[in-house]
Formats: sequence, structure tokens, C-alpha cells
Amino acid sequence: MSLDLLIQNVLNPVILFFFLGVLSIFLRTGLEIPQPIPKFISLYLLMSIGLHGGYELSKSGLDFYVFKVLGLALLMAIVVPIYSFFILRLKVDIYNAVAIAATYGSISAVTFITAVNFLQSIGDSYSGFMVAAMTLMESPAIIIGLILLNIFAKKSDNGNLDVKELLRESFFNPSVYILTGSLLIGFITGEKGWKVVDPLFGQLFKPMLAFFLLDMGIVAARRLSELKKVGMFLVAFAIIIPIINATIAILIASSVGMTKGDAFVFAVLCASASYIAVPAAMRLSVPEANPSIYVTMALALTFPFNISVGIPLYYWLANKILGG
Amino acid sequence: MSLDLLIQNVLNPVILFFFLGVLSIFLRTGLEIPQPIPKFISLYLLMSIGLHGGYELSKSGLDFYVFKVLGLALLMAIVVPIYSFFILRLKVDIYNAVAIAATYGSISAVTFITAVNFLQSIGDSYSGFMVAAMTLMESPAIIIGLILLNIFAKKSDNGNLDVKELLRESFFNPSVYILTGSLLIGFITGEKGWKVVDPLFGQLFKPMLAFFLLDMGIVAARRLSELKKVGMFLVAFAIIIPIINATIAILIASSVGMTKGDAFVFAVLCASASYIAVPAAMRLSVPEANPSIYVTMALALTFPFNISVGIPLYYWLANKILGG
Amino acid sequence: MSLDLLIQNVLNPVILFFFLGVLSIFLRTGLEIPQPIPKFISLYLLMSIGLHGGYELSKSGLDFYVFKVLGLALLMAIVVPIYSFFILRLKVDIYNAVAIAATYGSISAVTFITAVNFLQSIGDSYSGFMVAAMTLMESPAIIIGLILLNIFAKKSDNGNLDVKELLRESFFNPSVYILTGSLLIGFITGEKGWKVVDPLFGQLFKPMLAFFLLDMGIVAARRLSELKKVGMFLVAFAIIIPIINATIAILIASSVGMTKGDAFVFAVLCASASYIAVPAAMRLSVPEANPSIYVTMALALTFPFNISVGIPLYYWLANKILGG
Amino acid sequence: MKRMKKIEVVIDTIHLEHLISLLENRGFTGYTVIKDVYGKGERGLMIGDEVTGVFQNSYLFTICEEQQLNDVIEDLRKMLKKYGGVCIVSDVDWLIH
Amino acid sequence: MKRMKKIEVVIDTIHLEHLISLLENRGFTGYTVIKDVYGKGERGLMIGDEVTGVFQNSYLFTICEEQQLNDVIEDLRKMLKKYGGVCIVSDVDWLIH
Amino acid sequence: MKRMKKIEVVIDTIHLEHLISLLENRGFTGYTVIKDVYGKGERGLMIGDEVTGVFQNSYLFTICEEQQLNDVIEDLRKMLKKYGGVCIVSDVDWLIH
Ligand SMILES: Nc1ncnc2c1ncn2[C@@H]1O[C@H](COP(=O)(O)O)[C@@H](O)[C@H]1O
Ligand SMILES: Nc1ncnc2c1ncn2[C@@H]1O[C@H](COP(=O)(O)O)[C@@H](O)[C@H]1O
Ligand SMILES: Nc1ncnc2c1ncn2[C@@H]1O[C@H](COP(=O)(O)O)[C@@H](O)[C@H]1O
Ligand code: NA
Ligand code: NA
Ligand code: NA
Repeated sequence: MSLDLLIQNVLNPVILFFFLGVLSIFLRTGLEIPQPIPKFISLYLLMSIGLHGGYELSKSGLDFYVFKVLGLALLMAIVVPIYSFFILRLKVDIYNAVAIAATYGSISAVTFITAVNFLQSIGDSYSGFMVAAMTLMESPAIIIGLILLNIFAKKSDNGNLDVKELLRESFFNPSVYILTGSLLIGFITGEKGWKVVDPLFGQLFKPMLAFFLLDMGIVAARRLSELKKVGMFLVAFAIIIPIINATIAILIASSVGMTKGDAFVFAVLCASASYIAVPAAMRLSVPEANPSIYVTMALALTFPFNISVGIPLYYWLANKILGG
Repeated sequence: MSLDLLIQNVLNPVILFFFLGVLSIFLRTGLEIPQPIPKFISLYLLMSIGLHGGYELSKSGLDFYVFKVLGLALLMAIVVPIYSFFILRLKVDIYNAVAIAATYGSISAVTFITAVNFLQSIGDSYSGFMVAAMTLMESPAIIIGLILLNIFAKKSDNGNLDVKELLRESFFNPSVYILTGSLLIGFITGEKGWKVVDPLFGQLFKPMLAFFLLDMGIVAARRLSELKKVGMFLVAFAIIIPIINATIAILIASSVGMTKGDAFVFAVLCASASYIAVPAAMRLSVPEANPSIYVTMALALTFPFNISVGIPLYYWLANKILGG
Repeated sequence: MSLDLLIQNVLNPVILFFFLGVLSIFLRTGLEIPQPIPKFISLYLLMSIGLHGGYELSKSGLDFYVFKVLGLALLMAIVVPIYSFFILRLKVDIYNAVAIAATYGSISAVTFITAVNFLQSIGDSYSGFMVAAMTLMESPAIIIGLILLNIFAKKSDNGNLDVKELLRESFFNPSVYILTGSLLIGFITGEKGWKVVDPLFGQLFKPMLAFFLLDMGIVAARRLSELKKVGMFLVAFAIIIPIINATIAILIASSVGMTKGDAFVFAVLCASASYIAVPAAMRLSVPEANPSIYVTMALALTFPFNISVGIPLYYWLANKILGG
Repeated sequence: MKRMKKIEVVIDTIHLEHLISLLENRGFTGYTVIKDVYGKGERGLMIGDEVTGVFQNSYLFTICEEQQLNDVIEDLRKMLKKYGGVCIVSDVDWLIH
Repeated sequence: MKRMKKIEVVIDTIHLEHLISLLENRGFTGYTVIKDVYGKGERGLMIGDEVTGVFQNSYLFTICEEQQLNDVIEDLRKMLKKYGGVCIVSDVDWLIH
Repeated sequence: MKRMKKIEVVIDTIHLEHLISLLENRGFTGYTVIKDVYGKGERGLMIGDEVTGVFQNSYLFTICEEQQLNDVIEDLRKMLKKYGGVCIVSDVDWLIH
């Protein structure tokens, strides 16, 4: 990987604020962004990418290429948690294997945003409908995880699984809902609508991300103290599986003729792990799994890895495989 | 009413976010804008319209037309709660009649803002001092309500009414205070001051409104479950009285020669119902009234009606009566 | 002092919102900016001045003039708490003398910001690295205070002072950390970085300050009820010592050839008193001192004095001494 | 340690100031308040996160002598009767310091 | 005043809805909730301010008759066994109004 | 159910960490904290919403064995003496799960 890309990624106020947050925990400064501000910024970021994606989609329209990519996104969201589960079962009990597999099968919106930010900063572009792909990839892993659980766990008290409730919670969780809703609003109101919301949801997007990553740095570093609970196998998993997922994604993307920018974004989605929607769902439906393990992996290992090293690495890979 | 206006009003990101919030409750997504963010945005919106109104006023100055309109605003703020009270007494006990009458005699700032937003989006305009009219219309209904209560209720424990405290609470409640204050600051600092605050209080106004209406949609829809407590008579009241008030307002406006834009805004003010300042005052001074009734009416019926159907309807009416 | 300057300072929406906050308490309107919004805006303001200062520094670079000024800043941060302590000991017990001396030895970032805002509004300028001077002046007074305490208090239970912990808390408190961090990020990412963050941290800076000062007005006025605990001597101290400190600062500045703008900002820093970082530190390490006294002095007396009368006064002084 | 009474009250946030002045008028010198809790009672659900600010409770507790409790109890009852809310009393040991 | 039982529960915010429906199904008509408290127990530190929303507790208390307590206690035990959390019961005097 | 002690402390938020380390050093394994409550006591009003962060209380409770209470009580007293605050102790039944 060219060192240039790495430096270009890291020497960016947005990423630097993440590390400022991390360092703050090690120096015990007591700095914090008080709740519910981070929750609010997170909502803002989701609305922004939804609106912007919808607006872009209204310009480009829906064609075969769009549906092809969305289909692939869905496919990966189903396949990733399955193979992750069997890898995890080598060392991990069934409950934690399900929860971790679901975590890595889903996506992280902030990683997506950081990747898009990186893409723009180096002057490359991607298709607006990738936001739809992201939305589509958020929930399936939860369902897959619970199906795996029902197949492989002994049927003790998992029998009374409320399927309807579960589907509702998978597909109508707050993140998926606000993303889909904003995407639709952006799509329906098009150019005219975008002009109305741009000053807040467009212009302020990047600096707000800087703000949010400061908080993410604090939260991620705080989680690091739980690393001993995670264990070597899972630490390795948290770094290696993203690279594997990204590579597979780029290979598939190349074989079906996706553009380089889209392939890169697709790779980032496959490589990222959920630390909001999936943990909440797992906490409810697989209380036997230990959230200190799966949240710590996603938040304190995979997320920092992806936004610092992963993103330039996947871009370099996309470049190699799809040709500069 | 021309369907065009209705569609133009609804196909606006700002309004669509309201319905996204409503839908969220029906789908039980769990989406919420955590407190105190909505309170903060509400404060922001009030400051924005105050500052902007003051700035506009500093440009136009005060003349006879201004005082005439302000006088009419005051008149309607006194008359509306009185006739509302007698209509309500047909079916409702005295305490709730007072509280509901006061609610509908006062105004809703967010409805005003949405109306202004609509006006701008169709390229029409209004006078900046209408903000002053709005401010003036917020409190009188509280006083009128309590006078009615003192006249018609048997003098049991309402005797110890602390008049001074009451006046203070009516006229120095947070909404009235921040509106008046911002209006004055906008007026005093004029063009130069507006330049300082414009990037936040001007540029970001509309998208912030989108944000706030998302929350209002959630809050309003949550209230809908209380609708059975309200009963058919009051449901009908909550839809019909705004139309009546708006029509009266436009007729008066036409008879004294207000501009079409001002007449429309005036109608919206008369048609809107308070769900912040008045409920707080009623909760304190008429604890016998049931807030689940008057808040639900204002928030879950009148507010959604006004911002979706009412606003284009009143505009169409103003057009008919005052001539295109 | 020319009355013009005073009026120019006060007839500014930013300052007027401060007084709107003050008045709100006297009228008991119940207006408040709910927590944690003010904490968040305070964080935002610190990040803004850090980023902007770092960006300016990246343009101007580091030279002898910079180090000279930073050295003087450090000197004043050490000397002011010492002479303040001995003045205070005339009337005040040792614990409160330490806490008040530390409070006035340190600085108030919002006063700094208001001064910069004033400077810009009258078309004058200052050097970006003054932000570094401010950062440097935040902590030393805490250390000096505790050294004074150790020297002059009888060695009862102050013996077990954890020096390492104390240094950490003095130098890695949230304000100092976020200021330094943002300064560095602004410096490293330079022009390109500033472009990314400008829409939020540059453009919205002044109106956000208006917002924050509204809250400061509320908080300061609420403290006024504690004034009787403070007593005449300390009330006088809270007004006179800032003028003395500012005058000394300008004299020093003039003798070493600082620019007028820098001299003015330096004077404001010396004149201002801390109401966040130092009180928190004092509360921890000198629990015997009464926070109702030192916080009230800094927040309800010195801060309002500085931003209304002090700033134009110090500017006028700088003009007199360093020549127009 | 000293045997004392703990009075706990849940009341509409909007009436909290009344409650506090009642206590202060009766010579209570200490209390602790948790603002903006939510709950359910006779008057239905207090949602707690309303933009209206009208459906919010606060929780207050105060540690006092038995005598103080007796002094205030009737006024408390009247207040709750008018405004709604809940009040409970229990025995605690107060750590004298 | 009437002798009643006070049940206090600390539970993951994510399971709070379950707890409330359990109570409501058993005929409890009143409760008070404080959201987003934090703490430490067998399952480690609940940090409380996570962006994930997963490590947050809520605190609920309800005043009830002894009989109601007995009705709900076994279900509560099962719920805490599955989800973690803590439950305590004490005696209080309820101010009738 | 098991008879236990409930210790409740209100203390400046700024000293909360000290309190928690004191408890942890004495082998307390569980506690629950409600941050940023406000109140009034000997040292005047703790306004709670200060931008200074200096006038804020926190409320902590912990359920423990009587023996643990006895172990910690003297240190607690010292801490409150130095920093202010309030501490009460009561009897509760702990639902074993
Ligand atoms: N039995 C109860 N247990 C705990 N809290 C209660 C109980 N009853 C009422 N409350 C609280 O007191 C508030 C007002 O009660 P009410 O006036 O009965 O509606 C409710 O919103 C609850 O927060
Ligand atoms: N001994 C205790 N005293 C007070 N609160 C406790 C205690 N044990 C647990 N908790 C609370 O209950 C939550 C869940 O406990 P656990 O399921 O044991 O992890 C903790 O995060 C604490 O907030
Ligand atoms: N009698 C009391 N009842 C309830 N809370 C109290 C009482 N006394 C003090 N407190 C709380 O403890 C805090 C510190 O008390 P103090 O150190 O006496 O100022 C106060 O701000 C209150 O929140
Ligand atoms: Na993934
Ligand atoms: Na009206
Ligand atoms: Na100073």
C-alpha cells in the first residue's frame, strides 16, 4: 500500500480528532462530549447521508447497475455472517459466535462516512445509491444470526422466539428507519429539497464528523480496558476478517464491473462492523452473549483499524484489482 | 382549494420529516431525538424568528399600518378564547373549557414558522413585524381564561389566586421573553447585527425546522393514543375552530386592507393552538383541567392539521378573499 | 475612555444576549438553556479558537516574537496569583485566598473570545498564536496556589498531597487538553484542514457565542444572589484587580514591543478570571475554600465587568500606551 | 448514627418549586432532587420527554427528624391531593459527620 | 398513612420495557423510572454514556401492597436471572391523599 | 430474599470518583449512580446546571452485607466530613437470583 494514501487519510482533521479522543483517555483528561449530544450528532450524520444519497439517486435514477449492486450488497450481508459464524465456532461458544457474526455481517455508518470523506479528499467519487446499499446491509445479519442460533443451539428457552417482533426490531430499528426515511425524502424532493437542507445537512457534514469522531475516539479507547476479556483469537479476528471481507467484496465488484469508487465503498461496508444497531438487537435476543466482547471488538478494534489503516488499504486494493 | 398548493406544501422536506416522525411511532421504531435537543432547537427557532423579525422591522420602521395590525392581533387574542369558551361549555366542564379556550386563543410559533416557510417556498412575502403580532398574541388568552374561570366557577379554592404572580407567568414565560428579547436585539442592531448572526440564525433556519418537525411528528403521534380521552366533540372542535378562526381573521384583514401575505400569516396565528406556553400555565393555575385533553388536541390534531392541510387552505382562502 | 468604544462593544448582538440572560433572572422568566447544551457549546468554542489559532500559526510560523510573548504570558500566569494572594491575605483566610488567587491567575476563554470578537468588529487584528498564550496561562496558577498553600498553611491533612495526580489534573484538564489538541490539529492540517472545518468552526463561531453568552448571563445573574457571602472587600477586588492586571500587562507589552492588538489580547487574558478549570481543581484540592465565593466573584462580577466595560477600557488603554 | 425519617415525593416538575418552598417554610434545611424522571400513576403516563414540558415528574427526597415530618405531613397531603403525585416515608439511619 | 412495600429494580435500559409490561400485566398501576443511570455489578461496569446505547441501566421503583409483591416476585426473579440487574424490597409508609 | 443494608450517599460529582474507589477498595462489588442531581444542604444550594460543573451532586446507592457496612462506615464519615454530603443507611430485602 502506498504510504501516501495512509498519510493523506490520517493527516485530516476529521481523523486526527479521533486520535485526540483516544489520547484523552490515556492521559485521563476527563474530556467528554456529554450525552445526548453524540446521539444527536449520530442521528444528524445518518440523516445527512440519507438525504444526500436520495438526492444523488434522484439525479442518476434507477437502472440495472443499481439493482445489481444492491443485490450483491444483500448477498454479502447474508454470506458474511454465515462464514464468520463457522470461523468463530472454532474457539467461541455458540451465543457469542452468533452475536459476533451478526456484528460483522452488518455495517458501520460512520466508517462508511469516513470512507466517503476520504474519497472526496483525494478527488474520487462514488454512486449516491451506495447509501441504499448500506441501508440494505444493516439488518440481514441480525436475522441470519438468530436463524443460526435456532439451528445450532439446544432448544431450551429460545423456543419462545417472537419472530414477528424480531423482524420488526431488525428492520425498523432507529438507524435503518432514519436512513431509509431520509433517503426517500431526499429522493422525492430532489434538487429543490436538497437546496433547503444543504446548509445544515450538506455544508456542516464534515466538521460535524470531526466532532463525532472525537467522541468515538473517547468511547473506543475507554473500551480498550476490556480487551483482556476479548482474547487473542478474537483480537486477530477483529483485524483480519475485515481485510478478508473487503478483499472478497472487491473481487466480486471487479467481476461484475462496478466502478472503482463503488467497489471501494462496497468493500468498506463489508469490512465494517456494527456497534449500534446489532448490539442493541443482540442484547435483547441473545442475552447470553457478552456485549463486552462483541462491542469491544467492533468499537475498539475494527473501527479504529478501518478508519486509520483499512480505508487507505482497501482503496489501494481496489486500485490494484480494478485498475487505476 | 387548489390541489397544487396542498402538494407544494407537503412535498417539502420540512413537512415530510414531520410525517416521518409520525410514521415512526406507528412502526414502533424507537427513533427519538433525545431531550434536551428538541427544547434547544425550539429555543433556537424562537430566537431566529425574533432576530429576523427585528431586523426586518428595523428596515421597514413603525407606521400606522403596523399599529393597526398589532391592534387587531391583540383583539383576536382576546375574542377567540371568549367565544371558544362558550362553544366548549356546550359539552365540557368549566375547567377543561377554560384550558382549551386558552390553548386555542394563544398561538403556536412552529405553525407560524411553517407558514412562513411555505410562503417563501411559493415566492410570496409578509411583513417582518408579524413576529411582533405573534408575540403579542401568546399571553392574553391565559389571562382571559383565568378571568372566565373566576367569573363562572364557584369560588372555592380559586379565591387565593395570586394575580401578580399570574401576570408575571403569563407575560414573562420563556417563549414570550425570548421572542421579545430577540426581536429587540434584532431591531436595535439592525443590518450589522443580522450579518453577525445570519450564518446560524438565518442560513440554518429551514433545515433546523426539518429537524424539529421530525421530533414534533414523534411527539404528536405518541399523543394520538390519548385520543379516546378527548372524545368526538373535541376532535371536531380541534379541526373546525382553526378554520373558523382563520376565516374570521382573513375577513377582518380584508376589511382593514392588510396585504395578502400578512392576512395569511394572521390567519395562521389565529388558527393555531399553543402546546407549550399555555399548557404550562394551565397546569399551574387550573390543575383541575386534564392536560391529556388540551395538549392532545393542540399537538396531535390541530398542529398536524394546520401544517399539512390548514396552511395551503388558509392561503387559498386569503387568495380568494383578498384577490390573487 | 471614549464612549464610542463602549457603545460599539455593547451594541453587539453577542453582548446584548448576555444582558438578555441577566434580565431573564431578574424577571424570573424561567428561561434556561438546558444542560448539556451549554457544556457542548463551550467545548465547541474551545475547539474553534484552537483550530483557528493553529491555522493562523501555520501561516505565520514560529519566530522569536512568538516565544517572547509566550514567555511573558507564562511569567504573568506565575506572578499574578502570587501578588493576588498577598493582597487577599489582608482580609481573607488562607484557603479562600489560595482559591481566589488561583482563579485570577488563570484565564477565561470566553472573555478572550469576546475580546477577539470586539477586535474584529472594530477592524483591528491580533496574532493567531495568542491562543497558545492563553492555553499556557490556564494551568500555572493552580500549581502556584497549591505551593502557596503548602508554604503558608499548617501542615495538617494537606501533607498527603499527591503531586503527580495534581500536575496531571492541572495540565490535562479538559479545557487545556482540547485547546492544545485543536491548536495542534489546526497547525498540522493548515489551510487544507481549515477549509474542512471552517463551515462549522469558523462561520458559525460568532452566533454560537451569542447563544453561549445568553446562558452565561443566566448563570452569572443567578450567582448574584450569593453576593452577600462575598463581602465588600472581595467585590472591590473582583473589579479592581482586573484593571491592575490589564494595566501591568499593557505596560510590559509596550516595553517589549508587542503589537497593539496582541497587547490588548494579552491584557484581557491577564484581567480575566477562570470559572471552569480552576474552580474544579480547587474544589478537589482545597475543599476548605468556599466555591460560592470564588466562583461568584469570577462569574458574576469579573466576567460581566470585563465583557461590558473592561474590554473597551483595555483597548483604550492599549491605544493610549502603545499609540494609536 | 441517628434514626431519621426519609420522605420521598414524586411530583410534576411544574409544581416542584411549590414543594420546595413548602419544605423550606417548614424549616427543612436539606433535600435532594432528581429532575425529569417519568412514571405512571392515577393520572396516566408521564412521558417525560415532551417538548411541552407538561408531562414530566421530579423526584425529591429529604432526610428529617420525626418531628419535622409530623409538622409537614398535612400540608403535603393537601398539595398531593390538589396536584397529584406520590409520597412515601421510611426509617433510615443517618451517618453523623 | 398505610404500610406498603417499595420494590426497587436496576436493570438494563434495553430491558426496561419488558419489566414495565411485566408489572402492568400483574396489575401494578404506578411506578417511577429514572433513565440512564449507571453502575457496576456482576456483569461489569455499565458506563452509561455509550454511543452504542447498550451499556446503560435504568432504575425503577414502585409502591405496592404486600400481596402484589408476592404475585410478581417469582417472575421478577426469572427476569433478573436471564437479563441481570438487581432488585430490593423495603417497607414504607404511604401518604394517602 | 436476604436481609441486606442499603447505603445511600449524596456527594459532589467532583468527589464521586473518590467515593467509588473507596467502596471498591473495601470490596464492594456493586453500586448504582445517578449523576447530576441537585439539592440543598449545609453548604447551600447545589444548582446542578452550572457551566462550571462545580455545583453538582451525584447520588449513589449500594446494597451490601451488614459486615461490609461496618467496614466502610468510618472512612465514609471522614470523607463526608472533608467534602460535605449526606449518607443514610436502611434495611432492605435483596431478591436473590
Ligand atoms: N405506586 C407508585 N409507585 C411508584 N411511583 C408512583 C406510584 N404512583 C404514582 N407514582 C409516581 O407519581 C406520579 C404521579 O402520580 P399520580 O398523581 O397518581 O398520577 C406518577 O407519574 C409516578 O411517577
Ligand atoms: N450491590 C449493588 N448495589 C447497588 N446496585 C447494584 C448492585 N449490584 C448491581 N447493581 C446495579 O445493577 C446493575 C446490573 O447488575 P448486574 O446484573 O449484577 O451486573 C449494575 O450495573 C448496578 O447498576
Ligand atoms: N437532609 C437532607 N436530605 C436530603 N438530601 C440532603 C440533606 N442534606 C444534604 N443533602 C444533599 O447533600 C448535598 C450536600 O449536602 P451538604 O454537604 O450538607 O451541603 C446537598 O446538596 C443535598 O443534595
Ligand atoms: Na460488515
Ligand atoms: Na389561535
Ligand atoms: Na487572569
